[in-house]
Amino acid sequence: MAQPDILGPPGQGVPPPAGGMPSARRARLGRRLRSLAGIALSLALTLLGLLLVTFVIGRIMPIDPVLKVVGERATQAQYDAAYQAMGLDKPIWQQFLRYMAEVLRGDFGRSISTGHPVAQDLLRVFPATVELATLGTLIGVCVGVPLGVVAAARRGGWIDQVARVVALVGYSMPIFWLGLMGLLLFYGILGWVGGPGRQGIIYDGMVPTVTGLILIDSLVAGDWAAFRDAFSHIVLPASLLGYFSLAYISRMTRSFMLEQLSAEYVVTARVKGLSEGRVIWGHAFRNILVPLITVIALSFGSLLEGSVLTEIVFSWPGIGQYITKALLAGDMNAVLGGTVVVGTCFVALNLLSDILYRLLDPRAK
Amino acid sequence: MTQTTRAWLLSDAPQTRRQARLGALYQGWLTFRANRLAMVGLAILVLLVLVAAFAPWIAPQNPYAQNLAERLRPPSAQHWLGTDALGRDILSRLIFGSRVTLFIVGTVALIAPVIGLFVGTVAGFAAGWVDQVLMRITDIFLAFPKLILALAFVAALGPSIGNAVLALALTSWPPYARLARAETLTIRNADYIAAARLQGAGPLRLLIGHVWPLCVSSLIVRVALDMAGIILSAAGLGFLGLGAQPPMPEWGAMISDGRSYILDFWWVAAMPGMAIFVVSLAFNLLGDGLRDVLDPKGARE
Amino acid sequence: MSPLLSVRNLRVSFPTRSGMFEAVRGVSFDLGRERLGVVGESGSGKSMTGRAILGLVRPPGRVEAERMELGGESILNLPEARMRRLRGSRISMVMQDPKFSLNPVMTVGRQIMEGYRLHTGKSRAAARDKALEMLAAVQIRDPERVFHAYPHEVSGGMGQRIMIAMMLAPDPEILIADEPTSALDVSVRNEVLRIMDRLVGARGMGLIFISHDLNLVAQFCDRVLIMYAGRVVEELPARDLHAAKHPYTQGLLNSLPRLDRPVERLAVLQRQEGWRDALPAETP
Amino acid sequence: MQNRFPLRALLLASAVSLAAPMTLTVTAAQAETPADTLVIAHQIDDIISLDPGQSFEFSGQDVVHSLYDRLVDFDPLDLNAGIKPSLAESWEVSEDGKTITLTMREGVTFQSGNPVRAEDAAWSLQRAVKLNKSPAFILNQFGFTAENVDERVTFDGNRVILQLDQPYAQSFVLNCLASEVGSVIDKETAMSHAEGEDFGNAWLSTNGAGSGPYALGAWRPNEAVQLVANPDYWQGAPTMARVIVRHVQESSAQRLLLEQGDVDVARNLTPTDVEGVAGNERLKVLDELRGRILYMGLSQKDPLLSRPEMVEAMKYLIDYAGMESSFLKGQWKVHQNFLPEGYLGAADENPWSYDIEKARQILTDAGITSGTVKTIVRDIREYVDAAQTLQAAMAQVGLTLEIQQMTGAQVLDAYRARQVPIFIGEWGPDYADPNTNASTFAHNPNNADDAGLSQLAWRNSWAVPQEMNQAVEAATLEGDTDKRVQMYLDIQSQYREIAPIIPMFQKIEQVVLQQNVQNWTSGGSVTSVNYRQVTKE
Repeated sequence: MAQPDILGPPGQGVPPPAGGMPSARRARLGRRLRSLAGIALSLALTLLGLLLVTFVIGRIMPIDPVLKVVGERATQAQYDAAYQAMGLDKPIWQQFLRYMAEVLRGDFGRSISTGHPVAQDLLRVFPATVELATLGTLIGVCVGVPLGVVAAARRGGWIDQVARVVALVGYSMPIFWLGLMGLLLFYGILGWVGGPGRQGIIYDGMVPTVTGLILIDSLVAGDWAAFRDAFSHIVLPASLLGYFSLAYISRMTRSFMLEQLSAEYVVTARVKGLSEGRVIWGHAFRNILVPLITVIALSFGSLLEGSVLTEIVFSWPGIGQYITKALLAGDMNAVLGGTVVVGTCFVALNLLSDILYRLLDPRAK
Repeated sequence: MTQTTRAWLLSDAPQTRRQARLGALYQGWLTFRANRLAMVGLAILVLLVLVAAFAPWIAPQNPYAQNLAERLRPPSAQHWLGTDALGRDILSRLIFGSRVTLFIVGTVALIAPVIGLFVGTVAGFAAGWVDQVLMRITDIFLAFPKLILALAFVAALGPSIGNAVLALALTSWPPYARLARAETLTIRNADYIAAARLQGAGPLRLLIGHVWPLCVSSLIVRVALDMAGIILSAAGLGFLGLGAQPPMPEWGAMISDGRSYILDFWWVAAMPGMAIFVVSLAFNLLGDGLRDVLDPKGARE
Repeated sequence: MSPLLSVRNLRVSFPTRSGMFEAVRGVSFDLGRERLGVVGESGSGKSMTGRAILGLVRPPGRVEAERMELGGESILNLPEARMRRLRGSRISMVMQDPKFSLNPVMTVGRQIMEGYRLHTGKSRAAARDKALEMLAAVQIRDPERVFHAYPHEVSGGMGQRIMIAMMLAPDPEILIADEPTSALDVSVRNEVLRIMDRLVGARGMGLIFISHDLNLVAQFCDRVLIMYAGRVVEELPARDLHAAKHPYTQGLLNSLPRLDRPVERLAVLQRQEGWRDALPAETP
Repeated sequence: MQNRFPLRALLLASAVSLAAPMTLTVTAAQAETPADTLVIAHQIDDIISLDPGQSFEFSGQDVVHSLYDRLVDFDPLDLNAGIKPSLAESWEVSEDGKTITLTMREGVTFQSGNPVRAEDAAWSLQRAVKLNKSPAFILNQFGFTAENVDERVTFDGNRVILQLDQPYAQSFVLNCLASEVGSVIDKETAMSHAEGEDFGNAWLSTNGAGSGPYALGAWRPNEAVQLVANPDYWQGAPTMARVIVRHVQESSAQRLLLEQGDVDVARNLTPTDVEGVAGNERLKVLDELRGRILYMGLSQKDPLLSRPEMVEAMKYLIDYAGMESSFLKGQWKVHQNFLPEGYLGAADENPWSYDIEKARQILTDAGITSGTVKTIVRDIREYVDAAQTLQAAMAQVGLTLEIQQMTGAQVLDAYRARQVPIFIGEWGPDYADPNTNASTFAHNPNNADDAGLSQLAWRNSWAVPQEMNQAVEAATLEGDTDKRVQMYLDIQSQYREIAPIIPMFQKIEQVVLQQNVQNWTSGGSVTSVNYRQVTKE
């Protein structure tokens, strides 16, 4: 189970830079761009390292990809032929260079466990995960942030206690068990939501693929029935993931808010006679936006990894299941491709929250 | 506790370092004790430890004894929590399973934060290229899909509970490293570090004597909050068949066993599910309470 | 003429593990259109007195008094909504360190405009003009630029002037200045004080000047309250400070270095348990 | 039926409290699938390729079976009738038994519109041999190699001529031709998509080019396969215009879909779930005996397991009846012979039963009172449960069984490397002839580690006695079916006496369908699933 990580905002713990009059806005922008280039470089390095680690893991795994290709009944001759065809007889660094060259050309190779080109597989499975993760995060943010803010504002009050219990229960539930139970109740007994899978089976393949996100594709196609169907399928798993990220987001929001609410400028705002709502949302909340965005990005990122267990329970053809299956089959092309996509997203989210930090926080260098 | 000891502990003007330290601990305990939910968490965990320690005496039956004729029995006087697919007593398995859970939690809690503390403080303290290299490595591990990395480790090392725990530990250190680094950066330039340096303390001494103790409290909070995640991750590995090996009564594996019976024999999955839930919740409550006590951020208004 | 503010027997208390802790224990004073200094060590309850007047003591803290009137109207434990209407518009406060008391993510201009618009209901444009006017009034040379600046982009002295501009924009009757200069460099301290003094004087406001700096208060204020352990131990006109009777005040005075009366060693302040409960040396 | 706690009522009650946040959701009406569409829930994540020359997975062969026709085939409505003409109208065998000539049916076209020619049929077999993927060995048994197949498999007008290296039994050859690797591919279409020397393999892996009753609508791995009826099918257009196979991993999820009416057929329900739907009037359960054998292999490399007494004792330590009536209930039946019921010459004697005392006696007589053995089992519920049951039984006679769970790929790796002391798993026949199992269970011409073989006997390091090896080979050449049957019965009889590979159960596929689905067959023990005869009332 992928638990999101609680991380500080970028540059957390770095003392706020000493103020000084800006010489010119342009200079400030230039500095920002230059440091962004530095970040981009280190991100590229991270990605390269990620690939290398994945590649090495793939090679030390005691799972034989050749067997998956040639099958259980294969003779030694068939096996050897496939072994060479897959380039496994070459030294590992040569294999890696060859792989890198292909990746740079946009070719992730062919998956041996699905028989399809990895790129094509990823275009299919990743949108499924993105759709689920986005909706889940949306739910988590829409409920979690207000809950956290209110809990902090009413610290020690009953709302705080309820929020605490709600959040900690969300943290503590084995999500696969909750998923099974939810499916049984809302689908099996009540029939309120769609069953396992992204769509009702009769809608299968009825909506032309544009983005790969069925909710959007069905709207593009103007097919309301398909949209309703897709929505009824996604609502349960997304709520579960949403609950989970809600738990995380609300706890972090509360903690950030408490820190801000004890700040002097909050007293200033009160002295000015501002209403409590204005003090909280207009002043304190604005100050937690940056770390909060980082937290949300991280939570979103961890959902993008694909919540393998949720995907299994809901027969959701997402990237988590895809990578897991590929890994257990020794299908390294698919694992590498999947890791690149997930890693890139993670890195991109990091970059994004860094950029937002620079844009939103006037104190940023 | 007598009134005088209490007064001594709560004194505004402690006479010795020891009194100050004990006093701070006692103050923390009082804050913690006031948090009823956290106390519930602590009580559950103490209970868990006791159950694990006295499992052979508490368990009503042999957790491994099969009886195919008595399989999938609902909770009854004979089997309080029913029996599983091989007719084993679920309660007894849960009781023995608490040992496995404690083993997982204990091992991960011993390994991951220590790695993280070391990497993070060294990076933060050394700065420069050391910092760059260590943090890039940390980032790589962070960017890696976590369960996938754990899966890869387990697959590479062979499935067993020990390897699963090792894999979890090896994949969960990066957040600690980031946290420890951030803490170190705030401490590094503090005046008392400079003072210690002037007194001739070497970098290693500064690290161990001054930086580590200050990072520990926020790490402890994180660890307590993460334990629930660790239990759930271990259960997830068990769910995928890569954790504990049969017939070990690991809770996650028990849920996994029970899921094929979930529609008709709900207790087989629900009982271990409840156990995991209760213990995770206990850790979370404890962590949350500890955060109020130890984490300077967001505490006291 | 009735005083602007009249406080009788003000008590502020907080529950702690070892029972109720009384931060302020029966403080009484009247404030007219004058500069009233409140002096005491840290923990003497002087800041808490200021916050109690503004109704900023948050639960579980408790505020009690025989009387607390603003312009003859009781403001003791008013409902929050009514208190809010007073805050900022009739009583305001300047705090110690502009680095912390200004919102770091809001431009200076917006922060000034916010309170002004709230209490006057004026348009954006009018508020903007007022803000620029106030910035100019606190002797900021380039109000336009500072208006768009963020707090971290201005120096401490300028920050405190911004703070004053912000707090005085809605024209309050009373300004509580809580250690307004202790975070500032000595060089800018006097300048800030001068600006504040001029503005307060020109508007005929009442000023409560909270400080631990006896000399400063003596120079700057009309009247001084000396607080110790939550009580007013002595009250006297600033010019008579050297003639203070209470041993605590004398102690405070003696612990200050003086150029006109150099000593080998500064006296160490001696505290006596008895002062805690003694009545003020002079009741008004 | 056991006394159950009313979980559903309980959940329903708690639903009320949870109802508020869920009001967003769309209330789905009790669904029923369209009348002309067959919807199936199945685990189909094993499909790697849809190329008949490569596909060798259960689910893949299910798809291939519907996309293509073969020269000869089984009648889906009467599987026991044996091999029937299909694209080949008739066939004859030469005097010496080494040449088989098949005459093609006239007027049949591929889905592309191209006519089905003898050339296509011959090319399909040739390419399967040259491609040399997993299923190629089925054809290679007749002496074909990549080098000689162009001469051995030829066509002449509308006839396909096969020249064999031995006078194999006619049933053996035809059974092999009826397997999916014998599918007839549209040569023109396939070759137009060829890349290099792959004979269109890459393209055929994800596309269809056959004359079968269904065309491939879409295949999304681990997700779904969609088949669209071929309206011009030579045996008449199928009733079901669309067949959708949805990958659903969990049995409980399959069952929920079925109970909600969202699918017509669920193929992977666990015994408990099958039992759970037994009372549902809208559903019916279909038991179909399949060819898979659940067996236990005892590696003869292991010093303990290589002792004949140990092998003998192990046969009595398996709780056949207990497992059959509990976690294998309804889905596996006791079967202690390597030929599955339904195969030519399958024996039906099941001499062993669970008998701890007897096992103990055998072991004590042999002086074995303790020992530790390891088993590596795939992480499949039934296997793990079977291993645990065995573990408990062995403990009673002083033996320790260490269980190690692994993924399928890892277990297979270790097994092929001959490193699994006790193997518990399944074997599925590759084609409909008894030789498919005989040649793997009871044939091992070279027991050396580097022999590069993959027979089960070899994997268990069992040096099959020479006379048994010869008997297995001879049985493939026996033209007289009755004699051939007797030969296999004899082999199985001797096998039960000496073999360290213990067949335990035979698979029963329990398919649960909506009441209105008619004529379903999963392919019995001899072939794959057929959709073309399925109708809905």
